[in-house]
Order: sequence, then C-alpha cells, then structure tokens
Amino acid sequence: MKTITFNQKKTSAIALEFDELRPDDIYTWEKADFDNYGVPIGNSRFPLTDYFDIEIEGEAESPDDVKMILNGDMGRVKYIGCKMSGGEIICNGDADIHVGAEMTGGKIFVNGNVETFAGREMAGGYLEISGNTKEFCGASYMGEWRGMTGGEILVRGNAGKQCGECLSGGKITVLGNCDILAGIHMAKGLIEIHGDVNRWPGGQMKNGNIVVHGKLGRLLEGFVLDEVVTNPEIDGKSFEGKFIKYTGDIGLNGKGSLYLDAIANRDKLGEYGEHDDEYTSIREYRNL
Amino acid sequence: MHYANTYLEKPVVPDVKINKEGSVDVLKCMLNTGSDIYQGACKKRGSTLKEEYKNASGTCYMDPRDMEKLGVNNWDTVLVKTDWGEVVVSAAASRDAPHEGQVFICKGPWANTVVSAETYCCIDPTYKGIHCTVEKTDKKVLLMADLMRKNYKKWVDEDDDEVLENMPSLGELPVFKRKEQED
Amino acid sequence: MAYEAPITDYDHIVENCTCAFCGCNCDDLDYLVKDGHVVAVRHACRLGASKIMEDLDQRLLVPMVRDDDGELKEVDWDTALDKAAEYIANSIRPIFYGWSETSIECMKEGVALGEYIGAVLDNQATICHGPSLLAVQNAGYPVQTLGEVQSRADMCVFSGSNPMNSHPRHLARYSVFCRGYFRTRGRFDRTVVTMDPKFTDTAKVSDLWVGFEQNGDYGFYNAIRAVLKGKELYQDVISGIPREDIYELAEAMKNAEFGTLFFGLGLTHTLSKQRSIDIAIKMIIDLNKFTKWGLTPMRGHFNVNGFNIFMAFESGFPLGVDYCRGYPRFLSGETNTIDLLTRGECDVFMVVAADPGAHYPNGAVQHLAKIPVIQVDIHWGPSTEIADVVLPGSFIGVECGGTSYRMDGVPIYMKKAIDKPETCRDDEWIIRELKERVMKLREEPNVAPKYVPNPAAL
Amino acid sequence: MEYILKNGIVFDPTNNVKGEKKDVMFKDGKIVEQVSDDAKVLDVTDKLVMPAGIDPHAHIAGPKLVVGRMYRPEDSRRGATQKTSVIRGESGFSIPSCPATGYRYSRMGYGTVVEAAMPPLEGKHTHEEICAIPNIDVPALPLFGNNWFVFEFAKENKIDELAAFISSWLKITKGYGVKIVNPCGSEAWGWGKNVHGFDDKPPYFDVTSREVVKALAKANEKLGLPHSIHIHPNDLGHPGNVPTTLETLDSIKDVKKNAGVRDQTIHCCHLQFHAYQGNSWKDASSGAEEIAKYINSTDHVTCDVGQVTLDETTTMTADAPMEYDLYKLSGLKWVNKDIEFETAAGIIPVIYSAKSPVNTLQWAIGLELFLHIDDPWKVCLTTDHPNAGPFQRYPRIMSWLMSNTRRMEMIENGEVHKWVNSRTTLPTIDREYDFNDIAIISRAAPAKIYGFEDRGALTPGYNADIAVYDIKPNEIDPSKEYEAIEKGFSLTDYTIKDGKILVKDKEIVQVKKSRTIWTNVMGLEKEEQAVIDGIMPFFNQYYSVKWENYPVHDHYLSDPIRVDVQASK
Repeated sequence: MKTITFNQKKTSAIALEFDELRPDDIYTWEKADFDNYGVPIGNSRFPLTDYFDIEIEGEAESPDDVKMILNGDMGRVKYIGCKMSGGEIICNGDADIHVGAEMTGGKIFVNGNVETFAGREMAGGYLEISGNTKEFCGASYMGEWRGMTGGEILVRGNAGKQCGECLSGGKITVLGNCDILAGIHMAKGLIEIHGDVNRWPGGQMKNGNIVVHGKLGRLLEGFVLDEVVTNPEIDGKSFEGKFIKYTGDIGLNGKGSLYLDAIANRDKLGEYGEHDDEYTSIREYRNL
Repeated sequence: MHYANTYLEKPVVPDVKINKEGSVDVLKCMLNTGSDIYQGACKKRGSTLKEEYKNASGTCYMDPRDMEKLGVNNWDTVLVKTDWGEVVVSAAASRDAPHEGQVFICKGPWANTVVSAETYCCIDPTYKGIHCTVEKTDKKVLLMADLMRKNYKKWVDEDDDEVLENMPSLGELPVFKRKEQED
Repeated sequence: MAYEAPITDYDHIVENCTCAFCGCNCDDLDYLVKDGHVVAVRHACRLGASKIMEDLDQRLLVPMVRDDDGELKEVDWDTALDKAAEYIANSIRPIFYGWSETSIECMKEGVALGEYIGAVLDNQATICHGPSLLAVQNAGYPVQTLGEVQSRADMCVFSGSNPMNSHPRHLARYSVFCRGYFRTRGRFDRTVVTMDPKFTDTAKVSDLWVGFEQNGDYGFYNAIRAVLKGKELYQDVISGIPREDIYELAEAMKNAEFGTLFFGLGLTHTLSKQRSIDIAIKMIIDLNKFTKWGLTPMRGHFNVNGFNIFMAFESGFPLGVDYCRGYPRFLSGETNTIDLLTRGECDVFMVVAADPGAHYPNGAVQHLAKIPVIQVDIHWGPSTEIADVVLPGSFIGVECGGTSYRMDGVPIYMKKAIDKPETCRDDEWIIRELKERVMKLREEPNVAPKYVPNPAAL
Repeated sequence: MEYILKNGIVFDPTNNVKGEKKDVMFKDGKIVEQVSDDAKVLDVTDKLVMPAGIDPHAHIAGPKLVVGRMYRPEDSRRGATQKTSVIRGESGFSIPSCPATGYRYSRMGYGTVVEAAMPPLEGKHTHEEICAIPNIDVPALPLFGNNWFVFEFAKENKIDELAAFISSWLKITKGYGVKIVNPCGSEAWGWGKNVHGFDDKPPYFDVTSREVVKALAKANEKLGLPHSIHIHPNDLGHPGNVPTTLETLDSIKDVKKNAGVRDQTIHCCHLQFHAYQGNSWKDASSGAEEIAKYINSTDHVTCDVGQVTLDETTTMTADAPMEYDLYKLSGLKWVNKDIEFETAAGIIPVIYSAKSPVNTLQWAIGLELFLHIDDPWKVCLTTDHPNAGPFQRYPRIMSWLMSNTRRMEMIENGEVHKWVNSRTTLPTIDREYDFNDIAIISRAAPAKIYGFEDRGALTPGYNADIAVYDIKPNEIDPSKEYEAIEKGFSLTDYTIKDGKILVKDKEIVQVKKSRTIWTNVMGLEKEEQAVIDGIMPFFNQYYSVKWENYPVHDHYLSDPIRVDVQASK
C-alpha cells in the first residue's frame, strides 16, 4: 500500500485540475515526479508543490495499492478521481465539480460538500459524500443518453436538482433531500432518497426504480398509480414498510417504477389513503 | 439634418387612478424579468444613459389590483426586494394584466440587481419566477450610470449605499476625458 | 408617440439591407441615406428601426483606457490595443464573451485568439438559449426554415415567447399573418396558440391563450405527452390548466396539417431550465407520429445562432467552449460564463458586441467589478461603466458587411450601407490586431500550454 | 520547388502503372516528367505510392453537419486532441470539427472529398465550412431532387429550361454536380409523409420520382457536366428496396451520355443501403448479388458503397422521412431540418453493433457489393461518412477487402452475427482486392466518375496530390497481415497536396487552405436569365430571403477551382 498525502499549502481562486493525478497515473510516482509536475490552472500550469505538500509512504504495484489523502479545502480542485480505475481517495474537505466522474473502480470518500456532477457517468466503484452535493449528481455528460452505468454513490446530505439524470445502472442513495427532477431520463438502476423530494421525480424515465422515503411535493401526470405494496423487493434489495408504486413515464411508454412512502405521502392516495389499513391492496379497494 | 425619431420618453401604459392609501405595506409577489419592445428599442439604440432607459427598464409592471393594495400610481417608486438584492424602480400598470401576484421588470441593470445568478448547472441564470416583495418607497430611481456605480463600486472607494445614492449624478451623457481637454 | 412626417430629405436609398436586431434577420430593409448617415429606415419594425437609427450621443467613437482616477480617458488606438493585449497575454482564465452582434468573420479572429491564449469563448446563449442547446443535445432538434412555416403551417404555437415585443416582424413576415403557398389567406388559415403565464401582446392576437402557471411548464408538457399516448389525466388541473383544455389542445395539435412551436426565454429561464424545452421537443417529436410538427427557438440577437453554428464547426461545441487545456471542451456549470463569474474564476474578461452590464445578474457582474474588462462595442452602455479598456467597433449590417445566421440557420450576408465613423475600426480588425499583439507579447510559439508562471494574476 | 519521390512502388491505375518501382517527380505543385538535379529527394524506397485519395461521397460540411456537432457534444468529446505548433485542437469521432476533418483526411492520404449534399438556400453555410476545413479540396453537390422548380420543369418535361436552371443554380451555389436525394420523398416529408417506390407522387405535386430523375438525367447530359447525376434512390434502408433501386438505375439506361471524361450516366451513392431483400427486417436478406449482376451487365452505372464499419456513429441524410423511421426504432434523439422548397434533412445517432443481426447484414451487403461487382472502376470506397461509419475507418475496410482470411475469421469466430451465413453470400466469396484494386476504388475510379482532369492520377501536368504509405507492397501479404494493412493506410509517410508536403512521417507538418471545385457552364447565359425571370415571382413571394441574399457570393470562396463546361445547344 502506497499512501500519498496532499496537504494543502494554499488555495487558488481559479480551480486546479486533477485529472492527471489519478491513482492510475501516480502509483509509480516518486517525490521528484510530484516536484516536477505542473498542475493545470486555467490556461497555464503551475508547480503542484506550490499548492500542496506531498508525503509519500510505501510502495504500490498497481493503482489499487494507492491511497490518496487530500487534506484541506478542495473547493477549487476539479476532477478529483476522474476516470480512476482503482485505489482509494480520501478527501478531507469540500471538493469541486466532477469528483469521481467516469470512474470505473476504486473508492472515493469526501468528508465535506461536493459541487456539481459528482460521479458523472460512473461505471464502477464507490463514491461517498458526507455532506451535500449540488446538481447533476451521478448524471451524464451533455447530450449523452448513457449516464452512470455502474457503481454506487452515497450522499449523506442533500442532493441538488436532476440527481441521477440518465441513470443507466448502478445505485444512488441520498440520505437527505432531493431537489426537482431526480432520475430524469433514467433507464436503469436505483435511486433511493431518504428525505423529501421537491417535485417531478422520474420525468421521462424509461425504466429503473426510484424510492422516496420522505414526502414528495408534486408528481407528474406521466405517472400512473399502480399499487400500494408492502415490504417490496426492489432491484434485489428489500425495503420495509408500505409504498405507493407508480409506473411511468407513460408519455414515452416508460416502465419505470416510482415508490413513495405510503405514510408520508398519504395525501397522494386521496380517499383510499384514509382507509388503507382496511384493505390489502388498492385493487381490492377499487373493486368495492 | 432631420432624422426619423424613435425616442419615447416613457413606455405607454394603461391609465390607473388610485386615490386610496394602500391596504398593505409589503406585497409578496413572483418576479419575472424579460424584454419588452420599449426596453429593446431603447437598449439597442444605445440610449442606456438616458431617462428613457430608466423608464423602460427600471419599471416594475404590476397588476392594477396589486397597485391598489400598495396604493401606488403609475410612475410612483417602489422598492423590490429578493434574496439576491433590492432595487428602487418605478411602478406602472401592466399591459398584460390581469396577473395578480406577478410583477414584471424588463431586463437591464435594475432587474439584474434582484435576479438570481444561480444557474443550477444549466448555463442560464434564473431570471424568472423569483419570489420578491414590493413596497412603496420615497427613494428615487437611479439613472443607469448611477446605479452601476452604486451596485458595483468599481471605481469609487465608498462602501455606503446611502452615500452612493446621493452622490452627484453621472448624468445622461458619457463622461470621459477627451484628448483635447488635456491640451 | 406623436405623428411624424415621413422623411423625404435623403440622398439615396440602399435596398435589401439586413436588420441587425433580432434573430429574424429581415433582409428587406431599405435605408434612406443622407450625407453618409442613415436618416430613416423602411420596412423595419420599431426595434430594428431604433437600432439602426442609433443614438449618436452614446456612440463610442474613440478608444479609451481607464486611468488611475477610475475615469475613462481617450487614447490612441495603439495605446488602447496594447493595454488590452497586455491584459489578455497575462491572463490565466480569460473569457471572451459576446460575439452575437458581430459577424462570423470577426468570430474567426476571435477563435484564433481564444485558441492561442487558451480562453473560454461564450456568447449570449449563455444567458438566453443555453438551456435550449442543452435540451437539443438531449432530445433532438426538429426544425424547419421559416419559409416552410410561411408556406405550410396551419398551427403556430408560441411558448414562453412574446414575438410581438421581441421579434415584431416574425408574425408578419414568417409565421402568422403572412400568406404562404398553401396558406393563401394568411392569418385566417392558421390557428395561433400562445402559452405564457402572462396575457402577453402575442396572446392578445392569438386564437388561444394557455396561461399555465409560473414554473409549471414541465408538468404541463408532461401531461400533453401523456395525453398523446392516450392516457387519461387524473388531476383536474395541471399546472394551472384544466384537464379538458389539455385534451382539447392535444387533439388540435394532432389534427393540424403542419404545426410549429416557437419557444423563447419563458421556457429557458424558469425552474426546470432545459428540461422544459427537452420535454417540449419530445412532445413535438411525438406529434410527428400523427402529423408534421417542427419547432424553432426564437433567438434574440441577430447572430446568436451564428456563434453557436460557427463554434460547432470550428470546435465541435456550440457554446461555452473552453480552450484552456489546448483542446476544445464544454461542460455546463464549468465552462460557461455565468458559472465562471459567480465562482470568481475568470481573471480577464473581454466583451465583444454584447452588454453583460445590462444583462448579467448582479452576482456575476460583481466579479466583473474586480477584474479587467475589455469592451469592444459601438455604444456606451452599462458595460462601459465597468470597462477598463474600451475599443469602438463598427456597426455590422450598416457600416460594415459580414455574415450572420438567422434563427433557423439560414445564412445571410449583411451588406455595408454607409461608411463607419473615421475613428472607429471594424470588429474583425480589432480582434486581429489584439491577436497579433498578444502573440508578440507571449513570445512562446503556438504550442500546448505549459509553464507560464504568472502568479501575479491570481 | 522541385521534388523527387524516389524508388517507391507506384500504383497509378489511370496510367496503368501496377506496382512498378519508379520515381515520381513534381514541381511547383504539378506532376512533371523530369526535374533538375536540384530537386529535393524524398526517399520512399519500396513503399507504396499512390495518387492522393478521392472520397466521392461524404458529408463533411454544411448545415446538417453543424447541427450534428451542436447536438452531439458526447461525440465531439470523443476525439479531442491537443493543439500543436502546426495544428489546432481536434474534436469529434463520427462528426469531427472542421479542422479535425481536414487533418484526418490528410493523414490517410486523401486530397479531395466531395461534400454530397448542399441545400442551395444554405449554400453559403456549406462554403463557409469548406473554408474552415484545411488541407483538402471540396466540391459540393447541390440538391435538386426535391426542388419545386425542378418538379415543375420535370412535370412538363421542359428539359431545356431544366438544363438552364441547373447551370444557373450551379453558379449560384458554386456547386459541382447534380445530387438527388429520395426524389419527391423529402417534399412529401414536408407533410410528414414519404413516397414509396419509384412511381409515387408527393402530395399536391403531379410528378413522380421517375419523372424527376429522368428529367434531371437528361438535363445533366444536355449540359454535359463532368459528373453524372448523383442519386440516392427512394426507399433507402427499407427491406425490399432492391426493385426500387434497380428501376431507378434502369430508368435512365437510354439517356445518352454527353461527356467524354466519364463513363456513366448515373452514379448511385451508398448502394449498400439500397440493396435489401425481404418484406421486413424479420425476413430481410441481401440483395447485393442481384444489384451487382445488374451493374456488371450494364455500363451506365457506377456506385459507391457506404460500407458499415460497426461503430457508433451519426446518420445524417437529406432523406428526412427515413431518419424519422430510424428514430422510431432507436428512440434516441432526432434532428430534422426542412429547407423551404428545396429539401429536408434528418440526423440521429446510431450504434452499429456486430452483435445485431440487421447491422451485420448491412455490413455484409457492403462487402458483397465490393466483391460481386467485377469491375472496380464501377465501385468506390465510401462509408457515406458519417452515416455508415466515420471516414477514419477506410483503412479497416481496405483490410477487409484485401483479406478473405480476416473476413472468414470474423464470420467463423462469431465476431459478427450469424445472419451473415444465412442471409448473405459473403462467406462464399473468396475474392481479395489487390493494391491496384484499392487504388482504383479509392482514387482512380472516383476521379473518373467525377470527370476530374487534374487529380486522381500521377499523369504529368496533374496536381501533385500524392500519398506514400508505410506499406511495402512487395513484402507484405495483405491476406494475412491485415492489421498491418489497416495501420499502414491509416497514417501516411507523406501526404502531398498541390506539391506541398502536408504530412510527413505520420504527422501533419503543414496546413494549407482548402479549395472548392465548381462547375461553370458557359453558353447558356440567355436561357438562364429567362429561367430566373420566370421563377422570380414565386421566389419573391414565397422564399424567406431576398434574391440578393440567395447566391453564394465570392466572399465565401477561398481560391476556388472553376471547371468550365461548354454547353451544347
């Protein structure tokens, strides 16, 4: 195991770009390599050592043996762990955009908040964010219809708008709240939101599952109330409790499922919501 | 030389006569910004320093019912506040009424003061659909140059908005040092 | 406005000039010229006429540089260009913004300079139709030229757009009132629908006004799509529109022979941003299963589409193109102007034929107050108030020729009608001069960026 | 400046040079027979020397390309490379940016590329992009097949007027020849419909595609243009379109050729898309053999193939209704662009997968066409870039053609779907192209078909457009070393254009401006004016631009090459 620690010396107003400092690139690097490396800032490159003290411990045979520790405010460091295939990155502080974008393996832990596009087009690996993240968490590149295809993102705080846009696999868990249009254009995979959702989750979704444990603001017309289910198994994972299951987005013959917690979203059930203990299913209620 | 004239001191707005005091001090509204023909014509002609621009762009178009609630008449001044700032603009009856609860300020430095710079990663700032409050005020609407000076303070050392508002106006014509002045 | 007698005192008429205002690019304007000035304009709308009959009080005529007192001071061209070049040559994250009111020929110089120095090139789409472009990238772009609309369309829908105010001749020349080959009775042969939360001037001339609620656009279009798929709506009112009205509208749209949707900033600036347009485009695509539908974004400036087209063929991306790493790249939220400014990442800002002072939100202009701003424009505007260097350009389509692209992508050569003021220069010349001066300052040859230590600029 | 390329193995089919070891000399941009002793020697001992390549049908510049780039940033980012001291940054894979297009063609040893669809109304745009593409010469073919004026002339069989119309529109658009795309179909698309078969009519027009094609062919021959009509027949991509294709080709067998520079009277582009048998995709099979048999038996037809390369690409064509059909299959994102009174266009992203039966069928049909058509002079190498694949894949196609081993390997190893066995004859063909055949399909034949008299061969007096590949034809066994063939054709040792060395040792060392080639018909000035006067009332009333703004002004051309043709009266 090779531990490379980046201790921040100073911050920069213009963001540093870390796309060439993946474990895949630096597992063979010695101290001198870091000393000679110019990190892209805007249209120029500046010595990395102006911004960071680098400490290296141990040896690595492959990227998987690398543990990168970033200490400091990385709020202006873009592309941390972008396109990485193995190893581990621990960021102690906020991180800028595109953390873990297009990563195929390895693990990233951010102890802080993350800007937009966290885990964009992730294909594998694990990304954990202890704080909040902004828009387009686990989304796709502009115009790309294949978003995140694998791996897992865990956001302990809130996620911004359009979380899991074009999700085509993998799993996003948000322990806090989500803003509008979570899972828009989604085709596969699972988004689990433990907090509340502002409005319109699953717009234009083709397939996949969205589970909302909190309260949903406004639902799209494209979603058809399907059933109230108890302890469902979704994407190979069992969930406890009662959920209202919708299918959508019907506007494009979508077969996606949206599960809303039946207790928090009782208002969505209308009259049935007042009697749901008396019936085993909404079908039974409707038939009466 | 005789030029065709396209100047128009003030946009044409519907007549409103409100004689009563308003029923509320602060009105909660939804703010939209955008362009209209008066603002567009004045801006692109280049008359941005003029009164005309102030009237075309620095005007809050309101539903007459909202004006009645506040007790403001056409071309009275109001203070519009949002989470992003506050600005003094004229009030005028909207040609597109009824739209109770919505106010409209044409794009321009006045509207910019109160709109949100948040793009939500979608390129555009949020110029429309912003929660705001509107209240009556005695302050005057600043001319463009004065407003820019107050808002951005690029060339003044003063920080106090009160002081900046009451500084001598930069006027309706360009102010710069000409070459011949030096000689 | 009081009655004004027509202008009769002129030397000659220049016919078929192109209007340099909105994306309609009307190319049938006649300028009445006397003593080298345009004294009146025929055929133009109020907007076009007022732009061409510019305010000479505020015309920028001389290059200016901000002096130590913070006042603009007239200087000669060399001094001003050198000062601007110095700012650019020392910049790390420059943005060259604007371009929508200048010619493609000028953009060519701009992209050469931008690629050389490693700048971000962006245009007004970043504050108007940027989300439309993102939506196009997600959903597609079923468009047609405006002549198609004129000749075939029997249903025109204006959504979040108010052409009576922002594109006044659009209705008359291309879409609603004009007589077309298959629509010989003009307005009577067409159904006009306006979708806007306000009862706008366009809504007033429409057959149908759909006043959906503010920020409700996504939900509204989603409901129409569901209806097009044959689904019944379960809510009585969707985004402020009664269910029955949505059925009726969807039916009317299905039964049109040729329909078009024109959409504007009402869709791009609201809560769901590009998704409102994304789903509107998908709705249009769905409608093509029943009949023929197309759409056109109502582009604002006369060449805003031109910049997007130009950058797409030069770099592969339509806007917000970032050359800082030596290759073009584009990512919304990273390489577009407003985000770069609100994040405080830009260190030199050049504005070419645009007015960020008038159109950027406060939060973005605040950063412009902290960094050098170079302005290339024809009028003294809000941006001049925050500019450090002012370079007076010339008026495309009046004082100098150039190419522009109409909102539907039809290229137009905007010809020159009169001479520019002696002290002004063509935009193209200004940018080329800047490029040459910057290259001289940066002695390095045109190679991939490497160490250029300049911590002072940070 | 004089140069001598020494000791290369030269393939120059036009001059019947088949792999001779000889020197190629050029001076001041032209091939010469003799140079002085001062000539600079470029040693290319034993390496493959050919005239620079000519791509007879690609979409590289114009309004639909730009929409493709605008709406596919996910494609643009795929090919991004850094700028160097010589070249600009590149971007794009299937729809590269203009600079990237020029560089990539140069690296493959190509010197001329035909832009195959230019809507006249947006001709300025096409030429503006051509100016932005470096290193290659680009003739553009304006679209005539759905033009309302053409419909009128064709309906009334006014061939003389149509000829004058074509000649004046070639001047207006600075175009090279007559392109016809889905005749009558794109007009029907104005109402969301299509035409089916060769004798269908669009709504409101009493004219069939047969009439339009025949009239245009007659007018084309009347003018004696250097290129024949260039047709994309109806029913592209539909199973069972073979009869339509054959009818189209056969319909003009009686039209008399009136140009010495070429042999054909009709050039059918991307024939692969027009060679499907069956009633639906379920029972589709290859019609390549039948079409090849027809082409072998006649001498008025040439074609290019539009070979599927099994990549993710972008399809874009003026056949807009077909694109909407494709959209309905894939559901990805759809672009449509209708141009008033002239044409329409559609774009969608497509993933050609070797795992897909249909895509495999398309792949095999392309190769079948190459291998069943006996005379390589009748067939050209294209992928209909970017429709069936990006042009960067030409070397791969060459390696497939030169190696039966590779083809059988793909079939037997299951690299492609098993439909190739049951629905095509590809596994039964063991023909292999040699270097001379490759030189024909990629240079000599396109030059002949387009009637170029300044390129496509190493004849003294011709432009010094030369490609030298890092392949030793006398040592290599293409059948076995197909990978080396693909690699060798991908990057040249030298690409020489107009006597300038643009590529050296696989890297671009110099960039030159592109030039457009256009046809100027002389002697019809009066007739042209009469035709324009006749259509002016319609134009003024219905076109959305002024006549003054319609033509492509000289402002949009950089150093154009004008081909003068004397019209016969």
